[in-house]
Amino acid sequence: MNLASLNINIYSLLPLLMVVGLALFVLVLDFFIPRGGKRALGYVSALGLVCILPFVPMFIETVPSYAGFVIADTYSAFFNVVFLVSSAFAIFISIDYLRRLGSESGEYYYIMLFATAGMMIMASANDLIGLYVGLELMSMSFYILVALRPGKGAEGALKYFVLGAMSSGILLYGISFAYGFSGTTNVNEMAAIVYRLPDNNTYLYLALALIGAGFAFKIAAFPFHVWSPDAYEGAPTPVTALLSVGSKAAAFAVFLRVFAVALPAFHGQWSDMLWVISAATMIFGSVVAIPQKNIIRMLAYSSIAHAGVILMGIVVNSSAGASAVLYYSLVYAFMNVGAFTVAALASRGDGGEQLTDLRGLASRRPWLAFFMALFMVSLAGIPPTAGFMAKFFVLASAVHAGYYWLAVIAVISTAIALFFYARVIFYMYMRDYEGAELPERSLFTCVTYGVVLILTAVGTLALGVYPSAILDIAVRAVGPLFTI
Amino acid sequence: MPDVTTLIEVLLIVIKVVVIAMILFSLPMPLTWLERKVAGHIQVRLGPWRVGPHGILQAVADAIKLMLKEDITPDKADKFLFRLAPLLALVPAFAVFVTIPFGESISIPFIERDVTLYIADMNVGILYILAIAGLGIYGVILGGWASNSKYSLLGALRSSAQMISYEIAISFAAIGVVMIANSLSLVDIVGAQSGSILNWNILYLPVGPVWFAIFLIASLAEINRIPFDLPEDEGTLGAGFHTEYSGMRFSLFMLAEYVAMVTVSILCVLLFFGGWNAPFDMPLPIPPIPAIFWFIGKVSAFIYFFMWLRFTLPRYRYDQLMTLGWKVLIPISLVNILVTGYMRI
Amino acid sequence: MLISYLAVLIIIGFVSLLGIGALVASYVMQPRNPYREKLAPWECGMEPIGEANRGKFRIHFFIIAILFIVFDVETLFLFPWAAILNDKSLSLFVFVEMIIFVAVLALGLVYAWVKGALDWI
Amino acid sequence: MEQLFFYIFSIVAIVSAILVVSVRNPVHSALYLIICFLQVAAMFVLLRSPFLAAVQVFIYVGAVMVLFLFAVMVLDLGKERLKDSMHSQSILGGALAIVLFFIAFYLVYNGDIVAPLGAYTETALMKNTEVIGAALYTKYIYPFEVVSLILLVALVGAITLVMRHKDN
Amino acid sequence: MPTITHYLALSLILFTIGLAGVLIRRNIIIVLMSLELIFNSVNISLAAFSYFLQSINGVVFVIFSITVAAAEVAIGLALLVTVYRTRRAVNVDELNEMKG
Repeated sequence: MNLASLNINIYSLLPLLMVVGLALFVLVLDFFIPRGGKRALGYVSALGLVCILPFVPMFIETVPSYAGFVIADTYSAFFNVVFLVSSAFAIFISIDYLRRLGSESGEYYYIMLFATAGMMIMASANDLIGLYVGLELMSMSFYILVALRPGKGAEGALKYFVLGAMSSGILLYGISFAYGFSGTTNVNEMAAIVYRLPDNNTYLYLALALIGAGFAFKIAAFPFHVWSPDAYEGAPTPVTALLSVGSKAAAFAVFLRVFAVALPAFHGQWSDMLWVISAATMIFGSVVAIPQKNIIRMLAYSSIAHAGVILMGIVVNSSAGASAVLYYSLVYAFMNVGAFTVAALASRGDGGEQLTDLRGLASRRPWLAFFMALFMVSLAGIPPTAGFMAKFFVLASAVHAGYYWLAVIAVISTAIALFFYARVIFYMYMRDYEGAELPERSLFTCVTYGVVLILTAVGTLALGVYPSAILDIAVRAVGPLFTI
Repeated sequence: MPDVTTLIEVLLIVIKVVVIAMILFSLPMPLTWLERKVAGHIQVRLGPWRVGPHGILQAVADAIKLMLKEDITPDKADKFLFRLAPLLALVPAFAVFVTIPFGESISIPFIERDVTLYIADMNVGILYILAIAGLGIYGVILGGWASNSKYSLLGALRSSAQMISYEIAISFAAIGVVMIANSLSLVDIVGAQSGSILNWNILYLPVGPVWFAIFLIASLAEINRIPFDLPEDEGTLGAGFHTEYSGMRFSLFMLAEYVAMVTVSILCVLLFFGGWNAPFDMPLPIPPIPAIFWFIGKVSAFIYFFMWLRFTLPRYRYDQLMTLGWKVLIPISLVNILVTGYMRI
Repeated sequence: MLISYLAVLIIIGFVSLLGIGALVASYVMQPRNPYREKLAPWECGMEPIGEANRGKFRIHFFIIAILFIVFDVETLFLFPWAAILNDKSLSLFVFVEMIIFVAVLALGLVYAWVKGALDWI
Repeated sequence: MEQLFFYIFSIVAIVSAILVVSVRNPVHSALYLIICFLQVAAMFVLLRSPFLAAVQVFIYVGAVMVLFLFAVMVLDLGKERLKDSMHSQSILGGALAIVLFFIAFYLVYNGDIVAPLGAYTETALMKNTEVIGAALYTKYIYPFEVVSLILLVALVGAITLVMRHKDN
Repeated sequence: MPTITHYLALSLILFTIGLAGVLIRRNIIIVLMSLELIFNSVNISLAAFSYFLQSINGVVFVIFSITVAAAEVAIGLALLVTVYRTRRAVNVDELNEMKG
């Protein structure tokens, strides 16, 4: 092997290396910080991520590096921004959340950073092996993070672990067939080779089905969603926020990369499969979310429904659909992190984030209720919020590509979903609160949460009102995917 | 149908396997006698004396006694695993000999073939030995667990924790040697040390002696020899994981331990002391000593050394043992790998 | 080349036969008169108390096993590395590569050390 | 000849795998799993990859299963059955697995290698360790370094989880 | 000579047994063992493809897969230990017993 042909290019990995370096720095710093002062690590992590953020768009290399394992194109840069933003938010709200739970630890922060690094590896993975190790880095970090909530965390984590590891096994099995079919694990090489191969090879069918099922597990699509409500409920709420936003976005990033770049030749074969999964997921998520009493579980099912909608963008396999996926991921990061932030703040801290806790929130904490209402409106997909625009772009791409029935199903599921989002608003504004008063927050708590809430709210509104700027970036970002 | 050459090769392998296994199977008899003799002399007493001249038949008497002793299976034991465990300890101890070379090759006059003095030269040689030797732990764990006795279980846990802790250090020492020889095959490793004593890995300064020290300490702990025989610490643990074993099953465990001691001696010689290579070229008037005698001589010296250690050193405490493994040997190994790598690039 | 691995099967088979043979021979020759006390687990001559396999042992053994698994994997990667280190066109490159790998895992060891996972008491 | 060995190893592997999932005692399960892993190692030898076989024995049998047995012994899971509410529809799951098996078996049976073959013939594979090393540390440098992070996370995470209760 | 189909069939059978074990068994430690079975079956498939495609990618992939699986086992069993201990710790009588 000639070393020059490896194309060792440190710049293409720089944002990732910064995140890993930050994680290792926090790990070392943890040795020197006494037990009481662990929150300092949280500030270091969050601010570090914010500082890394501007570097992401600066290092874009269109040529794959590291023997074709890494591609730092605009597409991965877009997702890296999503990951960095959502983990910075998640870490920021963790600081106070962990203090209330009484389980502050340094490990929490740097494992979260490692999870972020795993997502970034996935987004820039140009080889199935790189994809797999990135996915495992992220998943393993999440197994631990979910278990870090005292009490019920470990059980949720164990369930998540068993199903997550099983899905990794299924994905790996699929990858092995993709390798057996094409003789390579590199995405570009696979794309170049598969056009010349017969499309009725049965290894290909197995590869498509198993890889599809593996990814469907990771995005919690029906019927592979069973882990998500338990894991979401068991996890510390900021971890849930990152799990529902970051890990899903990362899974979509690789989903799109593998299916749209490596296997576009077989769009006919995989689009039917994903069509069914997408439709079933949208309906299932919306319907099952309705009877939920726990706000986290409700958001978990809502997240399943959203995954179904995002999946539509992959089914259509066009530049418009893919850019809608990117746009949706960013929007979802803002609105969902915001919703989980309110949920974390409104709960009494003993772990029971019941919907009833929100009763009368409008009279007690008018701003909090306002933010929550905004996020609910956005999640429901009502203009002028970003949630509406995101859904609109996905639907438009589906209609444009001729997937009318899928679009109809999406609209129906959105209508169903309206019910439970509206219920949250109803509880906050129309019901009176009974029971113990929420504990007073320190000014500092208010500031940290306030910053996150204001930023997410501004993001939700801005992306809804001026979608074109970001959408243009998204369209340019998916350019590399559809030019090969 | 396989052709004739293949059949002859298989036949040769079978013969070698039978010879090596039979030698190893009977080796503990002279070794126990020797060990007790050495103990006697170190402690200024006679040692075995009554059965045969200088007690030389003592080992035979012991073997007969063990043969005739009742094999007790405790009624609370997991019978299946309890009976299986001695075999699980025994088989890996013997199986490592597949790739251990005793010399290069000798020509046998009758069949006019060169016969190698090893069963097989594997490409993964040393890794195979470490992997298979690591399986010996199952005899310990399953034997201890199946006995369903508190002493056995605690002994098994201690013993296996000790074994796995030091297995890392052994692997690192083996890696050090592989870095010097650039091959995992033991024949190649010995070949790289040929020439003179200066080529032996023990004299690959400055790292060679450090690797040897790490290997020696770690393998002493791995085979539960003094000063690391804590699992058999009578004072606190009865007889360790084989508390409940008696008779023939007990002897199989002991057999495995003796074979492991021989293996470690052989590995010390192969990895660090030039294998069958002579330390220097003999001056012409004296005929050269055959390689195999050099090998046997070196191995015997190591076996004697281990016995000598046993009756000289006190026993470690368990926490000290773990500290030594994780806080001393492994950090030193990591640094040593960097130094060796720097020397080799 | 596969023939050298056949040897592994042969030696396993032969040694198992030897072991089983020894056990059978001893089984034929030995006396057998079991009674309750003889079949009870050994507990310094006292009546056994409770079930042994229900005992609670220190979680520390488990932590040692976790450390072992991680460092075992590390040594696995060092073997092929050590074997190709003499390739002069690559050696500096792979050496630096391995330094990074080992350093990251050494950090893990330091972590275990600092957190007291290596302290037996 | 090779075919014969393949069938022997396969049958032992399948039987022991079935025993793994069907016996009650986890320690027995672990023993059968060890046997199954050894058969997989034998498969790797048949596939001309002795290095993988050694790794399989070294890591899976020598380390992973030890950890399993330690967990069983430390937690005293030998007799007790730790219930988990997740598996309520086990018959459904089993039926699903069987149906999927037959579909997949049909697909596997009808498949064949269609991709162009590479350069690693049997003679090239003879020096298995060197061939793997040469690929692993050049072409696969990126996943290799990522794996170090995975191991670090596993180490840190596992120790954190296990030691957390010690503090309280 | 066994063909690729032989190896893939073996791999598929082991995979199915592992999958069934994960879905059917209630004992969580056996579920974890079944997961290992799944990963092993995949490794057979990768190594078989690697051999019959005459490429080295699959074999290297197996090394990564084994590594990742080992790390995963460490986490899985650590989670199991945590769950087990929290359940135990809930029971006050046994807490006292542990101190004694």
